[in-house]
Amino acid sequence: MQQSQPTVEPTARVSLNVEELRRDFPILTRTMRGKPFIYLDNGATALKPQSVIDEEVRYYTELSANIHRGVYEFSEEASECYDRTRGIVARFVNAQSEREIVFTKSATESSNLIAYGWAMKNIKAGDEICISEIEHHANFVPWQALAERLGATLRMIPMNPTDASLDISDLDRLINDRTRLVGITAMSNVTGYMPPVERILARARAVGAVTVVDGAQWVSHATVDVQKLDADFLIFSAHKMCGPTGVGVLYGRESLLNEMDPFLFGGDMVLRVRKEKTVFRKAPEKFEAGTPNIAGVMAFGKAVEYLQNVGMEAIHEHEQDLLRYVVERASEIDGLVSYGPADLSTRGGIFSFNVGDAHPHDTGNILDEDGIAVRTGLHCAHPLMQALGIPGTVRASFYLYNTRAEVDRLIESIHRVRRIFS
Amino acid sequence: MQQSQPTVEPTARVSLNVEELRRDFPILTRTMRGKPFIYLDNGATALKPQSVIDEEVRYYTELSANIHRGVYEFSEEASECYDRTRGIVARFVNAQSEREIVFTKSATESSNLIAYGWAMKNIKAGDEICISEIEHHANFVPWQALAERLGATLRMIPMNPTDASLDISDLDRLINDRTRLVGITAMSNVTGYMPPVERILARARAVGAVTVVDGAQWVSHATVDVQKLDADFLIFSAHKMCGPTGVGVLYGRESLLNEMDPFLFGGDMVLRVRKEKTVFRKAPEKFEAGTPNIAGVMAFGKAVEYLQNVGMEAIHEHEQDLLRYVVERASEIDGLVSYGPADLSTRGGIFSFNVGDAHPHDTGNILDEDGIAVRTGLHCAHPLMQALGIPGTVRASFYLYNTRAEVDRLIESIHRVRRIFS
Amino acid sequence: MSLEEDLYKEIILENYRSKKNRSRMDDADLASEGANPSCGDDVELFVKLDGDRVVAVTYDGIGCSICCASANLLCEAMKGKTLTEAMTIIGEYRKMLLEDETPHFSEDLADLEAMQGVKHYPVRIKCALLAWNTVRDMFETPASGG
Amino acid sequence: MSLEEDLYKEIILENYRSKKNRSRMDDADLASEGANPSCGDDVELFVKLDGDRVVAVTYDGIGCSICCASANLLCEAMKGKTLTEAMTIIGEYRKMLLEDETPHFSEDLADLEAMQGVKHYPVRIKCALLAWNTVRDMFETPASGG
Ligand SMILES: Cc1ncc(COP(=O)(O)O)c(C=O)c1O
Ligand SMILES: Cc1ncc(COP(=O)(O)O)c(C=O)c1O
Repeated sequence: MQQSQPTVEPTARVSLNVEELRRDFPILTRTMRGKPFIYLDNGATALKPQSVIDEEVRYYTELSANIHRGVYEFSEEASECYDRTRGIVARFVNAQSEREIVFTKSATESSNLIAYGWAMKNIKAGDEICISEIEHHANFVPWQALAERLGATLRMIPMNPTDASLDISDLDRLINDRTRLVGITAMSNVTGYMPPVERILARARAVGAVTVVDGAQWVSHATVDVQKLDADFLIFSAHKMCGPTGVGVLYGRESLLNEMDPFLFGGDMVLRVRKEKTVFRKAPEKFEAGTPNIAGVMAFGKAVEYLQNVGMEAIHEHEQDLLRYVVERASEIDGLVSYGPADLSTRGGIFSFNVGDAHPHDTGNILDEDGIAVRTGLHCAHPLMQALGIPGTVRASFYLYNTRAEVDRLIESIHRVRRIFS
Repeated sequence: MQQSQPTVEPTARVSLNVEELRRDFPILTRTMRGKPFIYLDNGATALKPQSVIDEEVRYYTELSANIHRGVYEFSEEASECYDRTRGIVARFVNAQSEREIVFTKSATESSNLIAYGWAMKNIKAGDEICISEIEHHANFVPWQALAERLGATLRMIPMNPTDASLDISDLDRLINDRTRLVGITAMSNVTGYMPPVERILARARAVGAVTVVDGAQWVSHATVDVQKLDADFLIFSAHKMCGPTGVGVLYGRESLLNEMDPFLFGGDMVLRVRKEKTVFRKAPEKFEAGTPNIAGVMAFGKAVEYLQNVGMEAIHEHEQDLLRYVVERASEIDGLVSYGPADLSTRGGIFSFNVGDAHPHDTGNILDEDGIAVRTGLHCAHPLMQALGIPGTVRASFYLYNTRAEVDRLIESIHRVRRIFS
Repeated sequence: MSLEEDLYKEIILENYRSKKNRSRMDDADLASEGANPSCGDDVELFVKLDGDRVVAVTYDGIGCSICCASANLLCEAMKGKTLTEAMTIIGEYRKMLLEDETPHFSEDLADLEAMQGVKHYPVRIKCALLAWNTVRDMFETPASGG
Repeated sequence: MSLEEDLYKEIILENYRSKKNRSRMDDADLASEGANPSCGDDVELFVKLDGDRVVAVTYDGIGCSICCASANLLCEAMKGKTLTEAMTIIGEYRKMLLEDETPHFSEDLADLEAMQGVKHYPVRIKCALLAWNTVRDMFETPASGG
């Protein structure tokens, strides 16, 4: 049962007081399968601090009103809180204006909004769309379906099968004069790998293509500045940032958003509806038809404030520490294969691996028995898995509340997998 | 300050124990503008019982996991709870199968899903779409935009300006051999008027048109049986049924759902993604790309169970009683004009009115000062307002927790409006 | 602070009901529409100019008492002013509502002060500004060379 | 109840690792693919028939130990059976996992009982059924006149 001791120093210098932060997350006191709960599935969704849960409850117990149309106090306050979150999110990613922040239901809806609202109108047969082979389905399938519908060509920046990084040697051919849209993830949800997004965006701008950055993983772990990034669109999800489920964000350049067609039609996105003709509002309202997820958006505001208080720099460093530690400790395990570039500074806090001939599902099942939550399988990234030629991975993904002690428990449990499958 | 006493009996026979039910809604103990809070804006969104709030909290404090992909206990339980709600909703509307229930973010997204997934593929230039003049924008603007995009003709069943009912004398011309889709609200959100949906659906079926019923108002107030209704699609929103914000439903016939194109593309809606081609899953998964509003769907299940326990029949009767009472009492007010058919049995619990030359906004503002929440304005039904030739209404809309005493307070406050605007 | 004292003063209700400036102008030099989608206020403003001087302003449309009263007061206040004077008045009026400043209107514009109470009702401020912002935008546009 | 006793018994791991029936069949009479999108299991089943009798079954694809072990056990169990016998065995197997029934397999099928422990792990049941359901669907379709 004794493993060899890790060679890295027992606690690296990190500025987070993790033990204190952990108290903000009520679920961390639970047990799973009778063991203290270890949550290493942050790539799927993050845990929620009490302040986020409280805000959801506050909406339902103190306001409970629909927004933007009430002449009464609770509706006014709900509207104000909803609108305030837009500003909070705009500042979090350093948007020029809060009018560049559209609330959707998920990162997935955000990419589809771009496909329906911008691409359907601006891409024609023969045009090209360029994405990468390591995209999450949310930034893959919409473009594949759109290319098929419009008769456009879908190109892909290929993956190096050796370390699951992108091979951008052929970028100038892949992104060319016919390219109308470039979609690229800022951080792989399988390996944590962060591609050279600046290089890819620069090439896209050079040919005048519109750019979509998938920040679903990245935004929760990094300091984001959309003005510096200089992408046209950035998509992300609240639930991966300690926020509630059912809220996504589309950041878009204001001018581009205003030029786009509306996506969902209905109430609140119109200025004037006549039987003959409807006049739409400007962005972001134009894209927010119907009653939104009011409680969710309000709680999302608290999540962003929470992350800001902790500090994105500190979170990033903490994850880097955990990543280095898990890679170090995993090296002691025979037959463990992990995925992603060896240069850990190009990666976020994700550790994807397989153990011997244990199928990921089996490994996940055994970890679960030890109270450890990981994700297993294809991680909505079939093309990446195909390129790696594997039936999936076990993914341990870290966040601000994870500890080295939890990594130790993970390693111990992986040894159990080894014993069973030996 | 004394008003004449109402002539109807002080309490009609209703089977709801309203005082007891009110204790389930924590917000009802609040004050607004220093007065006991009276919530008459149920047409916009309903208040939430504690059990619904608790379920949201339970998800975030006890599970907090993403669904359908976890091999660990909390993810399994979250998946199970999410899936269970589908069955709860299916039984609530008496669908043949839970595969006929698609979760969206709102009724508005549901109608747009039909427009993008079914109508874009099946409607051509020269075809006709028939809706009514009293539709909410959610069941109006999508069809108007679609007709324009496809070169189809949008026809409208006209409204009788006298009582805001529909004039179906010309139905056979409006719904004809070229009609491919008929959209009709089952209950107006402005007047509570319930059109003769069966007649309209029968005519639609006779010409082979696909039918969309907007149940956003209706489903929260009536016993719904989609098999008896025999519509192809029914749309509604959780938040108007004591459920959370950010959850909508699309009921659709299973065969029709499976024939439709997907709408949002991304993770979870695919069976297999290859660089060349993607294979989609069947309904409902095909329409639920990305991480859904897990907490919201789970809480929605509790809302439906809550309504079932109270009993939809009893809710309907209670609202009828309040409607009769408010109509009776309002008749004592000089210069009050109300809208909707005189036959109250054709209406749900909605009372829309104006007082003298007070603009609805002014009336709403004065009621707010008295602690009363109503909605004012155009209620996302501009065409109806145009047909009535008015700048909006004040809408008091009732639900299971409202009382005759609250109606009395409303009447008293309307008298104040009269005094100010006299 | 009460509704009757702050919002529904006699002078506001009179301006709300006044039909004096409530009309469309066929020969307007400037015309523009403004709407508050959230409350349904929707007014059209018409301006007749004589060179740099405002000859007449009228409005038409639908709106609450605050919206219509403020539109009527605007029409009265603009009459005979130069564009520069008009913009100064608009600036003063906006400050009164948005910045909690005590207004300095000349005697003939004293009625405008009746709108001061609106600022205690934050959601109504946009009603009181709709016509004013619409006219300001019209005055700014030609000046900027359009 | 423990993982090692219920799921990862020697016999299951042996069947997981066995390559004996893991191959594609070029001259199959029936072939069909089955997938569990939620866990990534994706297997193809091939059947060679001689009239009413199953000559051979093989499988290919990716899946966890439970999925592959159950597929291998299936291939072994089907060999030489008539379609009717095969359907009976499938029925027994499904009952064992879904209805908490003690199975009544004949001696030559006793290995199937190793899968019994899966029912303590509800999410794994679909792994243990994937290959079996795929074959059942193939056997049912020709019978129903297709
Ligand atoms: C890289 C990446 N993109 C997009 C998504 C989609 O996010 P959501 O499911 O919230 O729409 C995810 C989350 O799974 C992701 O990891
Ligand atoms: C009749 C009717 N249809 C549709 C809707 C749209 O519902 P939601 O805003 O939840 O999408 C509403 C709610 O405002 C409604 O009253």
